[in-house]
Amino acid sequence: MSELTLAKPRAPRRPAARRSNSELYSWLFMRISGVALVVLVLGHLFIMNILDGGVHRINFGFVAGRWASPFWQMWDLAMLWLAQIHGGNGLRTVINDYARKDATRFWLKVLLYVSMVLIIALGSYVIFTFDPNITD
Amino acid sequence: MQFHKYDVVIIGAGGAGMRAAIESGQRARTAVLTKLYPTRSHTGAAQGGMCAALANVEEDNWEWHTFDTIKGGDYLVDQDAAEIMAKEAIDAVLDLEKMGLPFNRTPEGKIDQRRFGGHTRNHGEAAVRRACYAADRTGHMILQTLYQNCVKHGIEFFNEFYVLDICMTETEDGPVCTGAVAYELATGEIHVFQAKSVVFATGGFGKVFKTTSNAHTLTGDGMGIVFRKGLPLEDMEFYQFHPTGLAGLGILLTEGARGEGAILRNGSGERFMERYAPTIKDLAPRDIVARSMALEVLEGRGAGPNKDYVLLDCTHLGAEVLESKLPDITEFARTYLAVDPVTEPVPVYPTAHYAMGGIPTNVHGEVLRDNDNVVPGLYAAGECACVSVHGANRLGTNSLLDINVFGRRAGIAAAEYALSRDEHVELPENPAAQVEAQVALVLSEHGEERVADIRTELQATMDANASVYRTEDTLKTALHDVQALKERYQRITVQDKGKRFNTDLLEAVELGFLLELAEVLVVGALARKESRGGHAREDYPNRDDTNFMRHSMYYKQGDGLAADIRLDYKPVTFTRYQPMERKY
Amino acid sequence: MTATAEVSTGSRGNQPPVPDGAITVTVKVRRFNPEFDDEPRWDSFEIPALPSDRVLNLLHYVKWYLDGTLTFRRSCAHGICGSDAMRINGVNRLACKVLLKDLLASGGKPTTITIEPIKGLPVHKDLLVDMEPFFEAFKAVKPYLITYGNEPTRERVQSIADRERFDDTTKCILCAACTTSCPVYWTEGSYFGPAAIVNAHRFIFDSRDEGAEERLDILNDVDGVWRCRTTFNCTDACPRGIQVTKAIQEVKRALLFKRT
Amino acid sequence: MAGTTAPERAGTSKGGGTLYRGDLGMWSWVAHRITGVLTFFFLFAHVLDTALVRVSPDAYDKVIETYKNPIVNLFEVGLVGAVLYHALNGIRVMLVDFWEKGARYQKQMLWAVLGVWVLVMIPGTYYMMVRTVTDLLGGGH
Repeated sequence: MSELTLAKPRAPRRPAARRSNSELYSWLFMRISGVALVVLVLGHLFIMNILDGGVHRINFGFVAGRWASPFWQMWDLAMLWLAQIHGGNGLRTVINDYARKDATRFWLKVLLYVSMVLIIALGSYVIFTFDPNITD
Repeated sequence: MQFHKYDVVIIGAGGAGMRAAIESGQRARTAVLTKLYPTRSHTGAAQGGMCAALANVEEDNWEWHTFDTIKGGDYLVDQDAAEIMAKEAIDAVLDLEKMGLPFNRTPEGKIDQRRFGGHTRNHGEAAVRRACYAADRTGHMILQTLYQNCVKHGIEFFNEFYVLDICMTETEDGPVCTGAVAYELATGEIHVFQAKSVVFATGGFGKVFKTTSNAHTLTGDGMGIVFRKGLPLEDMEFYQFHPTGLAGLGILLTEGARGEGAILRNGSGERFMERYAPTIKDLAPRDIVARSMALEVLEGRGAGPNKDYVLLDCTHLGAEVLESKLPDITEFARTYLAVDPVTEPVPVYPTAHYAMGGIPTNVHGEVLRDNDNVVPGLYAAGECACVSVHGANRLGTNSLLDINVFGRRAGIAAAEYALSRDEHVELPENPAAQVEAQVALVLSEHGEERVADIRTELQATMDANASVYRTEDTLKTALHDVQALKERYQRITVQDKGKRFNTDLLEAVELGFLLELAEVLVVGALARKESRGGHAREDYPNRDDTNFMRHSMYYKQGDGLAADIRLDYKPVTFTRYQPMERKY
Repeated sequence: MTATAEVSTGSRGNQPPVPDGAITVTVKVRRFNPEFDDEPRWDSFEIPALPSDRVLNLLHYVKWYLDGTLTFRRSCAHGICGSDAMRINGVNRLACKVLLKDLLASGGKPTTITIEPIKGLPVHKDLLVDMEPFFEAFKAVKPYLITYGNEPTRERVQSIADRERFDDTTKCILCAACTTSCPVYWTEGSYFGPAAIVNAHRFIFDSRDEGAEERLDILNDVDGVWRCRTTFNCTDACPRGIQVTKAIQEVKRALLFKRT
Repeated sequence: MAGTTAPERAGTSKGGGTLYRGDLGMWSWVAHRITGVLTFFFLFAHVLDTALVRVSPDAYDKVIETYKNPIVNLFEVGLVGAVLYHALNGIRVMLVDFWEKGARYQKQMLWAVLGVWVLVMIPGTYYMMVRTVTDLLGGGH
C-alpha cells in the first residue's frame, strides 16, 4: 500500500527545538545514584563502624585485606565516584540557590568542580595502585 | 502627567472588559485600564452557571430563554436585546469552550447543563436544564479563561490604574468621547489616555449596601464617572438581592445549589416556597424568592435564635454531590459559619447582589446620551451597563451571559468605530485638570470626617431603608441620610498623604461614587410608585403598567456633589411578548 | 510599645462601638514604605474583635480607624479573588480566609497576630508587593489552550474522566501564596515557582490541549520543575486546597516518562 | 528565548521578618540539605586520609588512630546519623517522586523515616560506642 502523504489537518506544528535535558538528567542521576549509595554507603558504614568491633579494628592491614578482593575494590570505587558526583551535584544546586552574584556562583562552582575532579582522581588512583607491600 | 494614545481604551478587566479586549485587541491598538489585577475582578465570584439553550441534556431553544428573561425581568426588558442575548448565548458558551473553559461534561462528553431559577421549558411549564457550569466556580473559570486568552493575544493591561474621569470633546455633532484619565496607584501619577473609543466595563456598586455579595472594590466608579459627565443612568432603583447569602455575612451561596435540589426551609422546617411559587418552588426568580424569605422572617417564621434568617437545606443531596458540584459553597459555609452543609442546613438571608440598571446602551454597547442619541466613541458593557436585558430583575446566570455577549459586542463595535476614524478627535483643553483637582482636594486638610464612618452609615441606612422591601417612609429616611452624608463627605480627610499606593485616597474617592449612586437609587425608588421585579414597594404592592411600564433615566443637573437629579423616562422595546401577570 | 502607642489610641474621633463578645488582640504588622522609610519596622495595634472575624476585618479596623496609611490589597473578602495573600503568624494565608478564632492563644492568654508581606517579591508598601514577576512567570508557561487545525463547529468533546484529570489545578486564583512559600523561590534564583507550574499542569493534562510539549520544554529548563524540592510548603499554603506539590510531581513524571 | 524564561526578581529578599513556619516537608528538606553538605565535606577528608595508604602503613595507621579517639568517635555517630537520615529521607523523596500516592502520604512517610532512624540509631550508637566507653572507663579485656 502506498502511503498517503496528506498533511494531517490537526498535526501540531512544532515550534522551537527541544531544549537541553541536562536538568532532567541531573535530577534523575540524583535518584539513581541515591538508591545505589543507600546500599553502598550504609553497607560501608555498617562494616567499618559497627560490625565486629567497628572502627577499632581498622588499620593498614585491614585495608590491605579488603582491597585484595576485586569485589571490595569495585565497591569502594563505585562508592567514591557516585558519592562525589551525587554530593557535588547536590552542592551545585545549593550554590545555585544561594549564591547572590553571578561571579560568586561561577567561582564557587569552579572550586567545586576542581576539587571533585581532584578527589575522584586521587581516590581512584589509590584504589587501583594500592600496594600491600609498600615499605617506608 | 503622562500621555498615551490608543485606538481603544477599555476600563475594567472583569468578564465584560476582558471579553471586549479579546475582540478589540485583535483588531485595533487596545489598552485595558483596571484598578485591580484582572484576575481579582468579581466575575470570579460568580458561581452557578451561564445559560444557553444548547439543548445538550433536554429539549430547549433560545426563544424560551428569551421569554424567561423577559418574564423574569417583569417585562421591563428591552425585548430586542433579550432576543439577541438568548440567541448569541449559544455561541458565547461555545466560544468560551473553545477558548479552553473547562465546563462540566455529560456522559457523552458534551457541556453539561443544570437547572437555574426562572429558566423554564416552554414558557413556564417546568424548570429546564439550561445553565452550563463548571462546578460552582463558573465565574472563576470564565475570568481565568478570558485572562488566559488575553495573555495569549498579548493584550496590553495597565494594572492598578484607577480611572477617575473620561474626556469629552464638544463637536458639531454633539459630545464625543476622546479618552480617559487615570490615577496610577503605584506612583500617584496622572495618566491621560487619548482614544478613539472608550469602553466602560467597571461592574456594579454593591458596596452601597452593608450586607452584600459584592467585593470591596465594587463601588460603581464607571457609572459615577458617566453620571458626573451629565450622561444618564437607567433603572437604578432596580437592585437585585440574591436570596442565599450566608446569613449576616452576605457571602454568596449559588442558586445552583437549589438547581441541584437544595430546599429553602423556614424556622419550623416548612418548605415555604411551595406557597409562593407552586410550580417551580425554590427555583423561582430571585426577586420572588428574596421577598418570600424576607416575608417569612418579618412574619416571625425565621430560624435561629433571633429568627432572622431562613435555612438552605442541602443535606439530602449527599456528600458526593456537594463535593463534586458545589465544593466552594460547601467550603464557604464550613469556613465562615462553621456549618457543614452535608449534615446541617445553612443559615441564609438575601444579600445585595446585582444592579439591573446602569449606563444606558443600545445593543452594540454604544452609550446613550438621551433616549435616542449615542455618544460617539463611548461604550459600556457588563453590570455597569443597562442594555436592558435584565429589566426589573435579572435571572440567575444571565449576568455571565450578559458580559460575554455584550462584552464581545462592545469590543467589536469599539474597535470597528476606532478603525473607521482616521484621526483622533482632539482632547479637550486640560483633560487632567479635574482629576488633579479632585485628588488634591481629597489629600488636602479640610475637615475631620472619616471615610469609614460615612461609608458605614451609608451602608447601614441603605440596608435598613432601601433593600428588599421599601416604602415611602423608609426611602425618605434613606434619602435624608444619604444627603446628610454627602454633605459630611465634603469635609472628609485622609491620613495617608503619600503618592505610593495610597489606598486611603482610593477609598475616599470610591465613597464619593457610592454616595452619588445611592442617592440616584433612592430617588428612583421613591419615584417608582409600583412594585416590579427587584423593586418592591410595600405601599404600592402591585405592578402598574399604565404609569410605569417604562425605563427611568436619571440625569445629574449642575455641578458638585449636591447637584440635583432630573428624572426622565424611556419607553420599553417590545417585540413579541405582551406583559402578563407574573406567576411561577 | 513605641511610636505605635500613639496611633493605637486613635487620633481621629471615636472608635466604632465594640460588639458584645469582642476580645482585644494585638496585631503586629510589618510596615515598610520606601517613600519614607529606610528599613522595615513592626507596628502593633490593639484591636477589639469577634472570634468570627477574619484577619482582613482586623486589618480594615486598623486602616479605617487607627492608621489610614496601612496598605494592603483586598477585594472579594471571601477567598476567591486572591488579592490578600500575606504571611499570617509565619505562614502564607489569605487574610479573608483566616478567622480570629483559629489564631487565639490557648488558655485565655493574650493573643498576638503577626502579619507580614509574602516573601520573595519586592515590597512596594507594607503588605503590598510587586506582583509583576509572579505574573511574568505565569505568562511564560503559555497558560492558555493551544490547539492546531480547524476548530469544531460545536464544543470539543471531553469525557467526564478527562475533565476530572485536571480539575484540581483549575482552581488556582493566582494569589501567589504557593509561589512565595517556596524556599527555592525566596532565594535569588529565577525559578518559575509553583503557581506557574500549576497553571501549566492545568493545560498539559487537558485532553483538548495540543501544546503540552511546548510547555514541558519550558518547564524542563534550568528554572523549571527540576528546581522543586518537594518541601510541600506550597500545598500547605494554597487557600484553594490544590495539591500543588502533587501537580508539580505529575509534570516531572510527564517529562520523565512519556511527555503527557 | 524571551518570554519563556522566568523573570529575575531584583532586590527581593528584604531582610528581617520572622522565620517562615513552613510545612514539615520544609524542615525535612532543610535537614536533608544540611546532612548532605556535611557528609560531602566529610567525604573530602575521608578520601584524603585513606589516600595515606599510598604513603605508608604507618602514616595511615596514625591517622586512623584519631578515628578511635572518643571525641571523634562521637562525631562518627553523628556522621552515621546524618548519612542514615539523608538515605531514609532520600527514599521518602523518591517515593514522593515516583509513587502516585507519595505526595499524599509525605507526612506519614516522614514520621516513618524518623521512626526507623531512631530504631537503627539506638543499637547503632551502642555498638559504635561500647568499646570506646568501656576503654574510657578503664574496663577492658
